[in-house]
Amino acid sequence: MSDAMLYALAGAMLAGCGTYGLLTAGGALGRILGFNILGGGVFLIFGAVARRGAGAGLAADPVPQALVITGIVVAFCATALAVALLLRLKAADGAGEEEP
Amino acid sequence: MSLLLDAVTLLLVSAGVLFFAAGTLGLLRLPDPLTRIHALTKADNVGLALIVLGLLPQAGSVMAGVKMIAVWALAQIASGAVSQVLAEAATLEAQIEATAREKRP
Amino acid sequence: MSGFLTTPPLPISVAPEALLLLAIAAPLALALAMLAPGLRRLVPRLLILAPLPALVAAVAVPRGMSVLVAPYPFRFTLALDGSGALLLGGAALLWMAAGAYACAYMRKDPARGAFATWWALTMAGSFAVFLVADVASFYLAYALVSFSAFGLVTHDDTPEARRAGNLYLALTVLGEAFLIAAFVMLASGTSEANPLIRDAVAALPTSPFRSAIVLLLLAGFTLKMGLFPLHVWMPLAHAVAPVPGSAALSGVVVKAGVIGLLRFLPDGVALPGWGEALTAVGIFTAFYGVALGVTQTHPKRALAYSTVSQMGVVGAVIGAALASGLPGAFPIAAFYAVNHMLLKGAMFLVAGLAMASAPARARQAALIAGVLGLSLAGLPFTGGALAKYAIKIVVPDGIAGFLLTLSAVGSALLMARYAVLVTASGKERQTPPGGILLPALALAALALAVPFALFAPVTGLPLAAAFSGDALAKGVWPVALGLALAGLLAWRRWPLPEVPAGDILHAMGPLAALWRHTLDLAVAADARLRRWPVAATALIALAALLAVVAR
Amino acid sequence: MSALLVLALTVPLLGLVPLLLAGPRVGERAALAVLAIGAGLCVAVGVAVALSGRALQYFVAGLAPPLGIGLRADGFSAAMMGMSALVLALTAFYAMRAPGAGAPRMPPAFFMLLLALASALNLAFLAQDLFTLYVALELLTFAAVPLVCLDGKPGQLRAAMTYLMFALFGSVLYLLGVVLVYGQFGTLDFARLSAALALAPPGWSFGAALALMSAGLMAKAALFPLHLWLPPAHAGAPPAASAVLSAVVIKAPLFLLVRLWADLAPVPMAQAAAPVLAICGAGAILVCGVVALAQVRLKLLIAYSTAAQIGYLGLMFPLAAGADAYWSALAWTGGTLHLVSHAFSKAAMFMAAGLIAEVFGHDRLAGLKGAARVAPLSIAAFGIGGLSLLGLPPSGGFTAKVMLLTSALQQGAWWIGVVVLAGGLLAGGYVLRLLVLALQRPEDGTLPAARECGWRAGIALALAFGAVALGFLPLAPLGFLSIGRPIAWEGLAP
Amino acid sequence: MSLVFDALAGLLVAGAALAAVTAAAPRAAVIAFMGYGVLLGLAWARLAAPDVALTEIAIGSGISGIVLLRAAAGLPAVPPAANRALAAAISVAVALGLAALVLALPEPAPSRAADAAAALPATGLGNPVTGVLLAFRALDTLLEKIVLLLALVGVWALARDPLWRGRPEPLFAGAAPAPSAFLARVLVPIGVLVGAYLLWAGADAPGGAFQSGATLAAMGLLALMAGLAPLPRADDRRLRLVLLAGPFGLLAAGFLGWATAGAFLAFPPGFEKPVIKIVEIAITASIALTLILVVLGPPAGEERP
Repeated sequence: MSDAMLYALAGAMLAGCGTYGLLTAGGALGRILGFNILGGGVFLIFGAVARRGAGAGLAADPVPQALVITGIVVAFCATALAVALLLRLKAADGAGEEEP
Repeated sequence: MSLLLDAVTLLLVSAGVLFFAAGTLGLLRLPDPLTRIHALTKADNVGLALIVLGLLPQAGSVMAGVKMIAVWALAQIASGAVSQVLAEAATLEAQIEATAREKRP
Repeated sequence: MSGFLTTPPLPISVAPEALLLLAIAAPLALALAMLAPGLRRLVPRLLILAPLPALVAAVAVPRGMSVLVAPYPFRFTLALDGSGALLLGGAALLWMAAGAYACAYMRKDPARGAFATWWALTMAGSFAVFLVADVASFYLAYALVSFSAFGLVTHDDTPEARRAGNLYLALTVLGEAFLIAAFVMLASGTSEANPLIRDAVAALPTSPFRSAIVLLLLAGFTLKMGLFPLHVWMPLAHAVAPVPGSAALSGVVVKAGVIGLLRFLPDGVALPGWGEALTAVGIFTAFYGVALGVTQTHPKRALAYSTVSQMGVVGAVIGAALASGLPGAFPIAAFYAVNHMLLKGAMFLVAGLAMASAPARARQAALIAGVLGLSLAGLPFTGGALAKYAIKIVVPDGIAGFLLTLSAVGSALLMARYAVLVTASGKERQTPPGGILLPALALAALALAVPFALFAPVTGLPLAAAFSGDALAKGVWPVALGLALAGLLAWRRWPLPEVPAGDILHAMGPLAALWRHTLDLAVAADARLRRWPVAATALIALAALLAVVAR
Repeated sequence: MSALLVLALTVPLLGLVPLLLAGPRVGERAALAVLAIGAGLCVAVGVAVALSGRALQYFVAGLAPPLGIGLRADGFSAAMMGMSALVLALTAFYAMRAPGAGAPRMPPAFFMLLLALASALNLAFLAQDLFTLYVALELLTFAAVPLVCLDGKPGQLRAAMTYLMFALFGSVLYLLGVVLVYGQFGTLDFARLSAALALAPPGWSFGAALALMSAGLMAKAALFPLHLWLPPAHAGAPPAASAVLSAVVIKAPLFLLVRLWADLAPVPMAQAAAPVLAICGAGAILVCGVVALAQVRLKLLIAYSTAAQIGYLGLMFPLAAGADAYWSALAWTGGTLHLVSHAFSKAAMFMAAGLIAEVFGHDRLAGLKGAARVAPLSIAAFGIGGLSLLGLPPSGGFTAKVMLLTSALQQGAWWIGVVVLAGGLLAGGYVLRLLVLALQRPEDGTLPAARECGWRAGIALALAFGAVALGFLPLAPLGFLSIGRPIAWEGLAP
Repeated sequence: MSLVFDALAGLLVAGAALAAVTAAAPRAAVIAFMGYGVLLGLAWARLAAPDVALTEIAIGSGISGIVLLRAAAGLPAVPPAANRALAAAISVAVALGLAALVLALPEPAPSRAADAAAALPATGLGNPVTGVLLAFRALDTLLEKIVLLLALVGVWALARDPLWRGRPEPLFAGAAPAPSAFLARVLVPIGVLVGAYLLWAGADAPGGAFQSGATLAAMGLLALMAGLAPLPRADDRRLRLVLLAGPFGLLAAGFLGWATAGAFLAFPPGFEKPVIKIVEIAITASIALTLILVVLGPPAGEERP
């Protein structure tokens, strides 16, 4: 059981937490957090895959790591857009809560 | 020689960990925000200092040691300033809630 | 076999192919001309001339001629065969007379532009339905005539018209679904993607989907013809439409169903079981139409039920031809249909004439109506008698033959009722506008005369045969019996309670309730599915399901 | 020729510069010009593919996969690129301010988002790398979500929030699938993956990865039962935006779904999974079709119609993965034709609905009586577009319906035929509903004084006739769509 | 021994995530989320991915944290959902399924490390991750810059003034608290120095445009929060030029590479390093500015006189 696999399992646990957040969140903020944590879990699995792919003098496969960096930035953009929407919604009708 | 250094490290780091535990205990048990901030900044800073000191001998190169000290310095500045801002915010929020409670009979 | 069906009597200068295309293009051009504001005033007047090319084509173009209008991938082809020519000619005459009538009838109507557009489109669709020879174009023509007829039905925009229009549309879309399914199965029998109807029908008897195809074809076309139980829309629609519209609907649009059966059912090849079924439904509808028509209190609704009944007779004739596999029986059914087309159109116009004139003038109109009614009922020495005699060739004197003659009693009774209603319908004080008198009379004359011209070419028998001793005897007693019954009922002040139009429709209350229930069910299910937790769970469940399935 | 692919991606982005730096009027015109050039490029790609008979391919930065990213345009993607470029260009023209009018009709943000959509769509159709497709899907979502709430009303904002969150949930699942694929094969390139899959039949874990990616794509395409965000989002958005959203934005995830199951997955796996997609499709057609009939607002009716029409693509999967090559190709052509003709007719219907709402001031169906007299061109556009959905000849919808029916019939999938017919019936219901109301005269006889804007109704009509023109395609599998399948890089050892 | 540490780190991260997800008060959830972000950075460091660790902490938890804290302010606590047990069961199933999938990964892990290592010298870069980001998969990076720009356009599209005039809403009412001004005066210069170093070192050591951009953005936000700098106007042309510098700078480099090296987004042979450096500077500037503006929110329109 290499350390990469441990973090992959941690990633799976994060995905579980993220799914729980997405399923049970009443408001938009909970869902944003759930999405981020689920994304974090997926990226962690990708990091473990990269670590398992070490070789040719590199401690880890650089391609997944580059993809994860791009993914994190994209996930941040999504969070920022969602929060901007949430703030505007809060300003527009006073209560931040909404029913789907 | 390295045996002595290891012993020093072990001693200092465990002391540091003790301080961190105290700080965390304070965070959980103390009643209001101000006391909690107090516990955190005091205990954790000392704990961090002890750990950094404990790890200095283990540091591979001088630069690594300087970096660790820089980290500690940064933590000091940050926690100092941030704790005051937090304190102000906490008192402000307490006042708002107090006035709000008076309005509601 | 019959001259008229093979060689054209009149040599003409215009190339036959162009004439076929012009027959459809002329009314279409009129409909498009409505878009140009300049031409808008002209179009209502041109409506009378639009059917001219179709009439000339019906009379002059040699039978069996087919023209490929568009190249390979579409194979949009037109063709003229015996039945097609008969129906095309009759339709052209009816469209001209009704067009003239409409021109005068609509002079003061603000929405005459819209009416003219729907009129031209329905006319184009009706001519196309009789002419097209490939499956996809038939579906297009059938859709054109069905959907543009909606414009005629809902012209008056009264609440009843709207209800009738919605029902008509719903059943039309249902009919289209039946037909597209049947056509796809038919086309799959041939290698072509869009085969000629002739080739597709040739492959029908041996097709693995034969029973499904025939069932869907019958369902689709009898819905348009108005056979029981799919007739519910006809009494509602034909009654609310303006008089010329009703004439066109009852006369021509209904015949789209007839030509559909004639084109898509094999001529001369027996289809066991289906022929008898169609005959049975046809005969039942014939009696059913009469039974309900007699109770009506408005001449147009009585005529609508008469159409249901007569279409039942045509259905029975086609069914008999299918059962026996007698070749060449279809033109006779077409001949009977043309006779009905002209008579029914004339009756609607005469009824309209009566309704628009003073009681005195209405009584004179009732006389003409009576004559037309007798012809429809098959009184000897009338066009109707020729038609009734012609169908005797196809339906020999078995049970079906006897029942058909019995139905003549019913139609005589119904025609008497219609004549009585027409006499009572003259409510206006001033004389009717001149423009509607002439077309009504002209069409009445044509309706009585045309069968005489067509009888010999269609049946190949001399006219005398129809007027021989025993033919006269067989023809006269049903009409006499019918009139006697009518006299009896008239003496007892027509005690029959009026059955609301669309009869079994009101029995379909629970069906409408069922539909509302499904509507609510779907909306509730959709609302539940669109709650976030449910949708998120569905997403994960779907991922899991796909993972399990995709081994 | 393969340079066209790079230009198709990058040219729309160039329009962002004038929009951000120059004033709104110059920006609008520049955006329209750039979108027109983009449309020209996409058509050029289609022509190049058709003439050469082979797919165009381009390795970005000169690096071949697996390290580099490849772009590839085969017949299927060229058709989709052409469709989306045309709809986007016409929508930009529809949303332009009237010549000489003072205030702009749509804010500059609309045109920026449209340009980003154009680039994202072309990328989704061209990219051969699964992660680049992930970034393309995200770009698409970030361009589409603000379109929904351009007017800033609370209802729109709520719809945009739900759309964004559910789309993000979907794209994370897609990304999870991509990660697992990379973990198993070490490459994300379509051609190399299908080559690797051809060598050794994949285990259950590849099936799970494909399932996760498909679920993510279905969430972003709002295929039933995941359609919670589509009706409020597409109905709430301004008309030009909802036209683009319904016509092209949801087509990219559907396109990728077809790519995954028809080009990547081995045939037995595709045949095993196809029934699930077909059942979702049937659910979409039936449930959303019936719910569309129950709507009281026009734009919600059209939005539910979109949710229903997507279902036809779901039905395509079992037919396209069938054993018989000819009938599978026919179903493939039918499905693609339906995608394209639905795009044209739906864009026309939403634009028409927008114009009608402008004239009447609202889009409650009950209050739209007499629309044919006040907005004849819009009603004509709505009607012609609607008839294509109904599947009446001559229209793309009819040809697609006949192809799907024939393929279903020949492959014995009876229930798919029945669902296609039922879909036609329901489509008849919700399309003819407005047409019937438009022909009726309002009870109180009062018609709004305003008249429809002629040239914008003309654009809607042009789109509707685009759907009709597709009806003249022959009822046989289109050779153009099978160019470049199965996917492989030329000049590269697999 | 390190396995135990990794296992503990993994559990710690999962615990923090669970806290963030199950917290009732929104602010508590966001704070737990920020803690989770830092712990995740630790996990990335353990996975021999320093670049990713930097990005995760700087962007994933740092700036995301600020954004989420602003969102959490004033949100009422949300009552827990009714079907939590079912959701928990589903989540556990998802986690177990994923664990099974991860354990089923093939043993000789397929990897592109060899290809990357072989192709790296040609780009003149030392850091393989930067090599992949800027040389081998430059299209992804270009698109990611467009995504960033589009996120800003999306945020600004929510502004009430369609022409995007004026400054964003102030971060808080009243004057900035004194201690944060002190903190800003001390930290900002150091932060800028660290950002510059990250950018410069990125070619051969962990670092690069993203990480330095994020650090510079953090410093900018700190200065704004401390009131040391005025809120930027959205319609300031220079500001928009910097915004466009990143994406369109890379695009221009791509076309330049096309002209010189024959392939779009390739780099002129022999001049890879300088061109990449210039492009990286442009990218860093636009990332920093975009992140700041995205956090600040849409412009509030012309100041009412």
